[in-house]
Amino acid sequence: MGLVSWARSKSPWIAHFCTGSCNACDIEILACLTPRYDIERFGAVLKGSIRHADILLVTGPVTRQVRDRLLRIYEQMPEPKYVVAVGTCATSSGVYRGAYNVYPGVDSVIPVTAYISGCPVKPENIINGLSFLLKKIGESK
Amino acid sequence: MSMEEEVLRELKEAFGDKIFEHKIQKMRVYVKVPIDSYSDVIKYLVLSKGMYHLETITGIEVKDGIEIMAHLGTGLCISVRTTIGKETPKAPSICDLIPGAEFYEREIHELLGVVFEAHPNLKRFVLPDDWPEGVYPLRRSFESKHNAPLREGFE
Amino acid sequence: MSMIGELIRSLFKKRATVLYPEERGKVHLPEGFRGKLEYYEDKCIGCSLCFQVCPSFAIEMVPEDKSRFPKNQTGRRPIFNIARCTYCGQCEDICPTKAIHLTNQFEVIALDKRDLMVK
Amino acid sequence: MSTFDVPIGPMHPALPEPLLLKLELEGETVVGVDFDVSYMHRGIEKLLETKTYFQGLPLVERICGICNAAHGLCYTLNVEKLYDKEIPPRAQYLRLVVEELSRIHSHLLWLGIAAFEIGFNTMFMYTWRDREAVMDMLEAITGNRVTTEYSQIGGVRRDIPPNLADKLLKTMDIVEERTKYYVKVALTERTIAKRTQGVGYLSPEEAKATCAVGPVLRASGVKNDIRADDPYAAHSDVPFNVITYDTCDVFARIVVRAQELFECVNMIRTALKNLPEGPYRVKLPMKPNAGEALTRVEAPRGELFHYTLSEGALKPYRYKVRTPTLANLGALRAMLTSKGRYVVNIGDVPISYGSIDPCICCTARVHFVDLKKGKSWVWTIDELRERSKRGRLLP
Amino acid sequence: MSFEQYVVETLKTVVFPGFVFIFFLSLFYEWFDRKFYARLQNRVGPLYTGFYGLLQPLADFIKLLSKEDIVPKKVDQLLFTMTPLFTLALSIFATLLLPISSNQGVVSFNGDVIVSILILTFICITVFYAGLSTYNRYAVIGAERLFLQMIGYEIPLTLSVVGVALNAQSLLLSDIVLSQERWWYILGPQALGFIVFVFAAQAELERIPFDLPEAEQEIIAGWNIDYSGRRLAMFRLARNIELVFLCGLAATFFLGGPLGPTIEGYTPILYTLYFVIKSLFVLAVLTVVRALFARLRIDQVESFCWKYLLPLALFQFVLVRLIL
Ligand code: SF4
Ligand code: SF4
Ligand code: SF4
Ligand code: SF4
Ligand code: SF4
Ligand code: SF4
Ligand code: SF4
Ligand code: SF4
Repeated sequence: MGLVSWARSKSPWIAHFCTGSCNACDIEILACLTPRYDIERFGAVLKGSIRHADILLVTGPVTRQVRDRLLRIYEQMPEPKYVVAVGTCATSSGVYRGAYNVYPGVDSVIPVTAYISGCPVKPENIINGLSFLLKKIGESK
Repeated sequence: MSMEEEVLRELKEAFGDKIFEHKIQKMRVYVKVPIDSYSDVIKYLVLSKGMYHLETITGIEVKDGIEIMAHLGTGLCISVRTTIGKETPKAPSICDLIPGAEFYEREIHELLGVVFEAHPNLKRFVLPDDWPEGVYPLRRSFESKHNAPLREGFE
Repeated sequence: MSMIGELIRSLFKKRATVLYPEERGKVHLPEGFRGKLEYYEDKCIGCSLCFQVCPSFAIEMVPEDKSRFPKNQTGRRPIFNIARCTYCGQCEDICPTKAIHLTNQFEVIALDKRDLMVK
Repeated sequence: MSTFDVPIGPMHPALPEPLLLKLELEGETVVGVDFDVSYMHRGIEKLLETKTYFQGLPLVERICGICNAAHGLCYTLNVEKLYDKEIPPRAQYLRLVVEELSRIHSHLLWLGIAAFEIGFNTMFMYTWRDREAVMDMLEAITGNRVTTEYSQIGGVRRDIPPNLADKLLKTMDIVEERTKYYVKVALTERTIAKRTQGVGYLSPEEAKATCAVGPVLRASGVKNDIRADDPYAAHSDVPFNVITYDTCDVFARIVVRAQELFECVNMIRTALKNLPEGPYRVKLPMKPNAGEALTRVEAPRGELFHYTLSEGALKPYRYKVRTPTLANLGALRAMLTSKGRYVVNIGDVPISYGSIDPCICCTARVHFVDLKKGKSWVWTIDELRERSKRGRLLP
Repeated sequence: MSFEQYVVETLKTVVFPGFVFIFFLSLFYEWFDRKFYARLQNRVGPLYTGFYGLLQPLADFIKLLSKEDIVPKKVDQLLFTMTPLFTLALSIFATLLLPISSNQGVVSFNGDVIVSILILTFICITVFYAGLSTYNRYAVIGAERLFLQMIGYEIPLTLSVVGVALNAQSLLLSDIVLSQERWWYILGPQALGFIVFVFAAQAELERIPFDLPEAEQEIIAGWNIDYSGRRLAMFRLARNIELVFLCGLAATFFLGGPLGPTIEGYTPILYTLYFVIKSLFVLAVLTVVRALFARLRIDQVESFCWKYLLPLALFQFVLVRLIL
């Protein structure tokens, strides 16, 4: 475990992008910041600017209009970057499957590193997914 | 006489046989009027009956055209419906009477292609920027083309 | 300034945080939590009601060898794609033989979403 | 001074959902605003026409996650009108309990978000910490913290057993006590008052004209609550007060929501005390009768409107949803436009926007943000898709 | 200067109490700030990075250094590259003025009081240009706010320091430190100055209630929205060092700097200890202020500065005059 990958795995800065979700997953992500869950324990901070972020949490099926912005935001993220699909509808468009204005999930637009399933995701599961991802990052060379 | 019947009676007094269809449910009154008295009826309800609150406007494609239905009122809800032709659907805008109608009319304009005359701002509202002109997702014909039931296998 | 009392009090209060990965036992998990579903193939009669009621196409009916499960009348049984499941519990609700149960398993993550299948 | 546009959103930390507000500025003063809601439009109304009534329920609950209890309730009440069946009174009471509980969760959430909007992070943390008690109760009653799936066509999904009811009552005591504290803070903290009084002003006339709903309308002094005007679940049997306040600004919206919390607590107590005996669910057939139905429910953000037209088939012919946020957009525009002596500062935008408690999920979404170009290489979509299918992006 | 002296001076500048010491101190202060803030909010804050998350700021720093550094096309290349360096250099230089291990800073000359205040202004100006150079709308708004805010707090800040200097009858930091050997000093009129200084420092550091230049909910990340990777790391480090500097300055001006009871032979170590403890106290006050308030609006910041801070600073000034 090199110094750099150690630092990366200990300092995940998060940006959150909602691509047409129902809000439930968004508020659960927000709940992760609050005292009961407190993901700052892992060094995670919610960042407003995508340029500062390492991990992009995407909620929601990708709607037609959001698609291009999602791509743009993804391109603006500095490497190394990870995308986490939070919730069923980000994973596979879930309950919105078949609607005329949505794509079937985030991975049909940008590459996704990890999927966190749930509708909405329980905050513990977000933490679980995040710490799993961080462990993986830390283990990579 | 119940409240619903009372309102219906007054409407009939004011507009006579312009009200050519009506239906009553608990706390709900549905009346059908021809397109040219649509805004008059709403004006009457807003100005004389004080039903300032517009719930929303529903647009439905029915067999012989497109139906526009304005739902008014806070407790008792009066729905004023009217049918317009499918080819060049046009309806009078009620924004001057109820400014809050703006967004509802824009939505119907986009999703069903109804043109509201004298609407202040009939711009794109809900559909994405790259949505093709002249395709109206809530039309029945759209369903057959784009929205076939999706039962593909798991990828 | 009106929160100063609360601030000072919380300095001496026990932290509200549940250190989740370590203190997993303290996670609030009530009975009837709707988590990842479980499927008991020996109870299933293959009626496909669950398939009809699922809102998000998470259930697919596949052919089944009848001789293995005598209860299964139709020779078809459901498989579940958790990647699409919205955890609504409609299938559990409608299943006449309780062959589906939503467990309290909430930790459902994957690096590849094809791993998210219940067969 | 020339104006320049600042698009806020859709990727903006203050907006829980992508909505584009295009602001026209003169210096720090907002002189105009335009919306673009297409970011969130998913085509749910069309999708509902392809789902059976039973499949539609989980979808409707996911129009908007925070007031999903209201959406689900409105949907089931609406569809039940198409059957000629009596719904057991116990179910109605239980529905009321869960609806009010989710209103508490929503208002507390909003209080936190509003504090967050004005940079009061500590208050955000505290309200959300105390909200967890309510979330735990929702989880225990319905099986999920947020999306309830509680109200079903024909009744409710589960009963509330007596031991859970006791726990719920205890939680209500905590909520009441904490709410008292937050109301005290909100009313006495100078920085909050400074940021909210006189901000986001909406006169009663404007509120009526723009057809605002819910706490926004009530904070402008208009007494309007669908629970009182057109009672649906057990609201005709459970007494409550309609809260109004007359300063018409963001501060008034805080007060109204905070006072409503006390009403919710009392309603839950009364409902649990008078819970009628009997079944909590009747099974209804998959196919309702032909006809039409219209239902309104007071969601936490205001009046929610559902209309359905049935031809007697398995699936609805048309299902119309009008969500409270869409109804409040006109009011928001009125709040955000400087006129005469009323000046809107750019710093007031998030809190004004937040004060309608926006949920654009069902409104389609408006607008987008102009972030700068990144590096010049781009992966093609196919490349990306390929990569993501492989699933392994980690080195 | 003899060779030995030369080596000692260099070590002083580079290692202790110079760059290296300040670097680690600044990381430690950030950790303290975050942890204490979390504690006030009933959370735990960073926990898994090192002992109680002590290495968290270091991990952040290394990670940012190792990240891709994006230079958007439309920015002013020169300013975009230079401003992070300038900001960092200025803040490091500033800390050399602080009396840490003795009653004198590494650099000390007559008038260093004025220079220390001047540097704060310079930092502000470089940051302003850092925002402008990106031509991003949010960044420009952030930069403008920064400037407006500076106009507000600069004068009360200076006035509160003038009161102190007047009392010590000197513009030398070490004299100011020595003049505070009377312990009751902090309870005098300088208490007022301390309050003014704390709020001004909060504004200088862009922390709630004065975090308008980077208010996340309004203008995303404000002036630093376009910076990423190394440049962002530099800005963050500069911010942290500035935090040390301001806390240290407050301790120097109002709490007697590194002074305290000493034991023969251990003076530098004890002095350093006193300095750290005193400035941590200041930091704790700053953190409580951060947790206690909501963000003000820009016009309210101005009126707060002019209506409350300035009269307070003036009052303190007059008091000092009267006592003298
Ligand atoms: S996964 Fe479910 S709860 Fe989460 S955003 Fe999507 S629909 Fe909403
Ligand atoms: S209950 Fe019987 S008839 Fe109905 S779908 Fe199931 S197997 Fe078929
Ligand atoms: S829980 Fe709901 S979404 Fe999941 S498989 Fe069952 S019916 Fe489908
Ligand atoms: S509803 Fe139950 S019995 Fe019927 S197919 Fe599904 S799992 Fe099997
Ligand atoms: S969509 Fe909303 S919540 Fe998501 S990143 Fe954008 S502003 Fe934040
Ligand atoms: S409710 Fe609004 S967002 Fe949802 S489908 Fe209808 S128009 Fe679109
Ligand atoms: S108002 Fe907000 S919380 Fe409620 S359904 Fe809409 S988006 Fe969700
Ligand atoms: S207004 Fe729309 S987005 Fe908001 S909660 Fe209601 S349905 Fe959801």
